[in-house]
Amino acid sequence: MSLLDIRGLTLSTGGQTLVSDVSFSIAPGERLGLIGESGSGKSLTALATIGLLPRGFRVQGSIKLDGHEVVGASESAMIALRGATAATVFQEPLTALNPLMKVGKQVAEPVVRRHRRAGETVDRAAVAREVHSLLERVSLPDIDRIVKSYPYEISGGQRQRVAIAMALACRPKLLIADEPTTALDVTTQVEILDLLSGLVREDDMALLFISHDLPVVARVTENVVVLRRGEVIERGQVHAVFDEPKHEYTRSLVDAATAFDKALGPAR
Amino acid sequence: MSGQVETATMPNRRGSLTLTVGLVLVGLHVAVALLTLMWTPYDPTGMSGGRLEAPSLAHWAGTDRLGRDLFTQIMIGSRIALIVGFGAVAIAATIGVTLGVLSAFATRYLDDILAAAFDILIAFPTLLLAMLVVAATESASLFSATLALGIAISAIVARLTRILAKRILSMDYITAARTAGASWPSIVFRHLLPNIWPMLAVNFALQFGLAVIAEASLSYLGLGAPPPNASWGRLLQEAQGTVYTAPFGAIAPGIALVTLVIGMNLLADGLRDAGDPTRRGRQ
Amino acid sequence: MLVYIARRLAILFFSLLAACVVLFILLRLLPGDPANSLISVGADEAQIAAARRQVGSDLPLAQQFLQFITSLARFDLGTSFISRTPVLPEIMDRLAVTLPLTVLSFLLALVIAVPLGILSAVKADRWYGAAISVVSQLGIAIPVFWVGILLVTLFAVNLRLFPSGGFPPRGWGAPVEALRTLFLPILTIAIVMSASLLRYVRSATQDVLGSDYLRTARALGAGFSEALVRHGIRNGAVPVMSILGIELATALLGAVVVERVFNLPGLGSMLLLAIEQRDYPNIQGVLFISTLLVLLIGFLADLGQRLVDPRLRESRGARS
Amino acid sequence: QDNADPSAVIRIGSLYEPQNLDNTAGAGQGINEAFNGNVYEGLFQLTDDGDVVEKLVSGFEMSEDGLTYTFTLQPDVTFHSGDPLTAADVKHSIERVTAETSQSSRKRSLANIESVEAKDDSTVVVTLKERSISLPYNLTYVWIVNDAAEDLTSGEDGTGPYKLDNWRRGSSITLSPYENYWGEKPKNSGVTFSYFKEATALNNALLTGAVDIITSVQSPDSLMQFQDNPSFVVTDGQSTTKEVLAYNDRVAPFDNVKVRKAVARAIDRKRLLNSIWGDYGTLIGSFVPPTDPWYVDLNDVDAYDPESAKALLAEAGYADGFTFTLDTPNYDPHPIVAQFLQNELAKVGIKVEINIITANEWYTKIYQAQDFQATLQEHVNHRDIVFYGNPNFYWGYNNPQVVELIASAEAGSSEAERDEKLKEANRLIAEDAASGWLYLYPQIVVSTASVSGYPVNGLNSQFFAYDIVKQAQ
Amino acid sequence: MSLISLDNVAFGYSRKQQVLHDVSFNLRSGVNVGLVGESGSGKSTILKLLLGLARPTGGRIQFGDAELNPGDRAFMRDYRRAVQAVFQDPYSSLDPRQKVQSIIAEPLRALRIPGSHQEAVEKAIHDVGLPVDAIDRYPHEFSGGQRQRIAIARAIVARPQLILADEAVSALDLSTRARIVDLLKALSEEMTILLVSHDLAVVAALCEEIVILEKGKVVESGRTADILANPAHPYTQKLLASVPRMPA
Ligand SMILES: Nc1ncnc2c1ncn2[C@@H]1O[C@H](COP(=O)(O)OP(=O)(O)OP(=O)(O)O)[C@@H](O)[C@H]1O
Ligand SMILES: Nc1ncnc2c1ncn2[C@@H]1O[C@H](COP(=O)(O)OP(=O)(O)OP(=O)(O)O)[C@@H](O)[C@H]1O
Ligand SMILES: [Mg+2]
Ligand SMILES: [Mg+2]
Ligand code: NI
Repeated sequence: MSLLDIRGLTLSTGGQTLVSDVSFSIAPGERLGLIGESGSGKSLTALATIGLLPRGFRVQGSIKLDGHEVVGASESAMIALRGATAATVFQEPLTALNPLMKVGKQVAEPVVRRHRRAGETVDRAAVAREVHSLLERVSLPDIDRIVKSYPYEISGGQRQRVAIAMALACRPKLLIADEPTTALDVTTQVEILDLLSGLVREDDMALLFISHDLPVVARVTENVVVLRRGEVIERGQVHAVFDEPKHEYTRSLVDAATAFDKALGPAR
Repeated sequence: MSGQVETATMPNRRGSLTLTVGLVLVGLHVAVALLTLMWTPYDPTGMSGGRLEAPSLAHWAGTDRLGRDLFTQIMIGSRIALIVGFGAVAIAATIGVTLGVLSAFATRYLDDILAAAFDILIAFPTLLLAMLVVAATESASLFSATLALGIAISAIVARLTRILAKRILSMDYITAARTAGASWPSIVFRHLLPNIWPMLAVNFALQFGLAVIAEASLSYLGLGAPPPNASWGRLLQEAQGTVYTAPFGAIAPGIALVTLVIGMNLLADGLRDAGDPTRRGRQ
Repeated sequence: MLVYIARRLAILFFSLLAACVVLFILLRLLPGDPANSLISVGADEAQIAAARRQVGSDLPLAQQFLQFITSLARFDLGTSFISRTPVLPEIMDRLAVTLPLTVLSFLLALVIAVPLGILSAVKADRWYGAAISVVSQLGIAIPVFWVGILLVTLFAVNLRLFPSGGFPPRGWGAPVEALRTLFLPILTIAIVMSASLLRYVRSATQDVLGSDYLRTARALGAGFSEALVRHGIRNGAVPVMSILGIELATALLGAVVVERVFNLPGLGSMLLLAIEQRDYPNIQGVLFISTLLVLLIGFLADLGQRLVDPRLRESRGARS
Repeated sequence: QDNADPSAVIRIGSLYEPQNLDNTAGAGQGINEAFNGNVYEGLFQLTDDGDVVEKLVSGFEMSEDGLTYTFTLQPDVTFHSGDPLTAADVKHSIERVTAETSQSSRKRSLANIESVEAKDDSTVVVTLKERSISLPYNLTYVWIVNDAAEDLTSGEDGTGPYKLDNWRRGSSITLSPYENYWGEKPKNSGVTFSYFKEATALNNALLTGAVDIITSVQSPDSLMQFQDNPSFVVTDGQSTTKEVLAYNDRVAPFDNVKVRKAVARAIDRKRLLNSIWGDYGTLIGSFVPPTDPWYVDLNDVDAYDPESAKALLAEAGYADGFTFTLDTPNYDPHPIVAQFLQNELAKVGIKVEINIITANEWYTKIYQAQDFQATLQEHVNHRDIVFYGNPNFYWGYNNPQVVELIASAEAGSSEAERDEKLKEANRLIAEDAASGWLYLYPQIVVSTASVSGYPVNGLNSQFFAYDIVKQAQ
Repeated sequence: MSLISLDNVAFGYSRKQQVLHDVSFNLRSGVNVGLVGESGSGKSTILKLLLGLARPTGGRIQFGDAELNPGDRAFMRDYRRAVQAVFQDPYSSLDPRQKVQSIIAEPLRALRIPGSHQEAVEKAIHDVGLPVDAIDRYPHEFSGGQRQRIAIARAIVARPQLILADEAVSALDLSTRARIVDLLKALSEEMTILLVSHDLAVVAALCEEIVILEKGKVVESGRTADILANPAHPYTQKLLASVPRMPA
């Protein structure tokens, strides 16, 4: 049985259809890349998956998360699914963190919640230790300072890694990562991508990876779905799609990526 | 980082309803005010009825102690309210926006002084200001009440302008304009003012309402427009003494006042929602 | 932070002094003469001259100014021309009415506005959410004195639940009675103030509701109200706090009118009377103290904001 | 009465808070209301009916030539501080009023006192420069204060039945009985004067039982609530407050008696009075109210007659009317009266420009600088026709005959002679239409039905509280 | 010929925090330069100095024969005509309340450049590959990539000698990015570009020379091809190794 199963998802608002008839599924442990140009509906699809679309959206079709129907589900049912089944890293690292709460406290929040849900009591020291190790896993330097910092006091890349750490704190079965590395410089990006790949392998976590950066997607996922203007135009194995793109739009993406690649000279 | 494509402005149904209601209310007052320039049901100072007659077909809102028609006076009150409101806001806008922008551009030293001046002026009772202005202009008049309110409000406007302007001045497009060689006046008039305008306009509407209410309060304390100007505040104040025997004297001007102030606020909200090219339909 | 506080206080103090000087000059521009309050119809030349001598309005302006400045420097607000009592103790007496009046109405306004504002933002699509915001529009449009008169008519005259005004002769020596007389005035200011406050709370809440961090918290499993409480309150408080200073100032000044309606012996009625009588020491004293209070409140609101929002602590200097 | 409660504290609502507690330091009319007869007493007292009776004197003698008065003081009188009343205190008290710095409104009428001597502890001799038939009356305004008292602006030391308990500025004055009072003890256990700025608030206080009595009602409309209500008593007494349209008789056009008479005839005073006071108030046609001994009804002198007003105007050379500025104090009822006048005078071609000024400005602009054409003012004093005998007074009325009559009236040998002269002066002033006398205010006191014994006329703003009783509930 | 040269330029926003240390490099006419370095290394700060928005605290910036002097009005007018900029953030660098026409025409207006502004604007908008009717719309009606192109159009409309482009393409998706790089390449026939980026691939595609910045210091500079082939400094090596590559 698949962990996430989206069938005929159509999203519309104010008379505009922004996502139409999108279907795909993710099996436990599977890594799926969702690519497409800006505004093609990638983030909306992710939001629909966890039932957090902005007000005023109409949802048609079906989304099954770990066997539970999300479309039309009650808020309390969704709360049980969010975090534990699917955790999300949002696109905008600048605003995704509460500007008035120290980083350590924010990361601790999902940690504490997970333990509480599991019926365990945890002391503060244990939580602090766990927060520390989470931040270590996302390769943050100088963790003792960062824990005590407010989001505005750390760099964009660091903020993005904090957001990832928060999602990981939930130990979800499915991690939805919406362009998690765009704010990072290439050196840090490599570390994060390696981390994500590692987690999927070790913890058997499934991954929905959203990006428009083809080389990045190629590095962490095995399958891709290509979106354009809210519609799926192509899907398949990463290598197959990138080697032999069928749709013209996909081809233009691949060509551009290859051209940049070439300019850099041979890989080393 | 990835770009988002913003959706085009969506017609906002609630916005257009606010706009319509606001337009109707304000329009009604403006129309009545204009009408009184040419025609009123009765001579406003003429004693056309008995003392404190209750509303009737002949006198829709009743009569006052001198037997003058209240409805006529309320109509003329529209004129005064609009003059006070628009006048005060115009004065406040001129002084406040100028000082606010100046302060935003100023060196830190001057800026501190101006900011402190705004704070003090805000802390200063409008009432005393009104007294001082009335004194400086020889006698209590519509003009001096308007001027006093204008000055009082200008501090609030200046403070708001300063904050908004600072935010805009830190945007890249201001830097872009500077590096393109644009002069300061051009930055102020082409970039700064158009961008703070919508926020200011909404605040102006709020201040318009406050000015009309403040004029009423000043009249209540005997500092507003002098008779025979039938300001709503004065009507309310006069009606207060007869609130048990002739409550109608207080109700009609009250309704007039409330409708104008609400209308103005709705109008401003609606205009902002409808007219601002950058405003997204908010869910 | 300490440097900031010191700087702000210094600016505040010097600007207040400057304001006093300006005020002194402006007051002398008022037509009329404080001596007039001492004479009555029938007074002869000698009496008028004596009255002028008593209030010092026969002195050259420069000399009056010098006196004023030297006593101000000693934080001596002088003696009333008319009642011949020292200004400061009388102000303190009056503050015993005005301060509780403003502070309590302010608190009541918060108690009304905060939950309703949040509710109307969260439930904007329900009828009661919309109704709250419509009613708040109405609240903004009604003059304070009108609300006061309405409440008196209803609660004092018709229902006889509360006194229609006045303050017990024994003052706070009769605490229950004093509180009872303050109830309607407090309610009056609170109603009007909560209307505008509600709008700020509402829009601050709307901003929080649209924020990404709230979404993040929910995406990681927090319930809606839990997320709103944990992340919304501080964030929503910042913009609301920035207008609290102005609101409190308005309340203090609005007290002038309300004190008149409810016949309270507060700072506002002292000011009104002093203006009427051209009792300059009293006018200057009241304004000095009320301005000081308002500025201090604004300053505290600013500090509070900085305390809540670490980002503001970073920014340099006195920019608000 | 039957079951009067001697432990009751009477709560009195008033609009006139004193500015300080000394009637020689510009305290205003409010201090007379609260303190005259209650806290301070004079050698004589003006009763509520207008009679002058002995108070702190047990008897007096006037010399043949009327220039020397010898007063014998009541024995056993003590001040609230405990000091006994002596002749020295009386001398001090009179000299306080006539002193150069005194702001007493009666300073002028006591100006012809040559000297005050304490013959012994209980005998005072007052020597006059000229005869003054009204000396006992004038002495009713002189408070007898302890010559040892230091602070009389915020404290007191009088001989009255009450002593000052507490003055909460802007709110109330509380008086409590003085245990060692020399005369009859008060019938209640104290009084509180509560002060209001707004007539409506005052009425509400009575309605809601926060006060027992209100000393003056400012508009007839608030009376409706009390009139037909058995729990309240409304009394309509004699007032001395006159609403006056004062012209500047020195300047054109009001230096012309025809113009003044025309204006008087153009105003329908009856209708004005009805607009302001409904069925209350009196038209007197002159400056002299019925409570002054020299009152004459002069309503017919320039009765309402717009046609003859127009004719008079034409005679005076103003056939097309004229425009004048009416300086109007900003408080009730002047603005509304001004609007009425504006409307009435427009009918005979006179245009009125209303200029609102504050009470304070009125003194500077009108009273002192005399820089005005016409103004409105309420004149509250008892027996104040003397103002027309002073050509330098703000309204500038100067009729030598009147000046002479008023000056010699005091020197008359009897009150009857004085009253004759003043009646004659009154008539002359009215014929000259020296000012426009619009109406006499009513003096309306309202109380709850359970209190009684209060003064209803409020002459000279006094409000004797000691006889007020409240029925036990 | 050297257009602009930086000699030992140092800069700090405050005394305590020195952002740039002894930065030196040359911009020659016709040779595009890429300025590369991790976030916070001082790239935008260098542009700020070059735009005359701040003065260096040490060293000098030479424009032709004269030293860059933001206080000298006459000099700055000539300088502004020669140098234009594209800013990092496509959202905040366009005035939301002006039509595109007016935004692009701003340098023409401000620099009082004679001739038909309308024509010049239309040509510029055409050059950056946007439809001509775009000039009647407002910035918010465009996507990030389109906005970035509007910003580029504003920079080129006055035909400057040098364009300072701060991360002009990082906000764009790959295919758009490629289009803009092509556009800039075409433009560099006429103008010289100083491109700030952390994206080595873009720099490689567009710039002949590269300057690599680490913590406010120039660690390596030279011909792009050489450095990419043989990175000498360890930081450069690490940077290169981290670039994600397409699967073979
Ligand atoms: N709250 C909303 N209301 C209306 N339209 C929206 C809303 N949010 C997004 N959209 C529109 O939906 C479309 C898809 O948006 P989405 O955020 O899913 O794009 P994306 O594929 O994530 O793009 P990017 O790569 O830029 O993040 C866009 O055209 C966007 O403008
Ligand atoms: N206005 C400023 N005041 C103080 N410090 C600043 C200011 N602007 C930038 N800095 C600091 O100067 C350093 C260099 O910043 P700069 O913006 O030049 O970096 P950058 O190389 O452009 O980075 P990015 O790639 O993230 O844009 C950083 O440490 C930054 O925090
Ligand atoms: Mg997205
Ligand atoms: Mg940068
Ligand atoms: Ni105000």
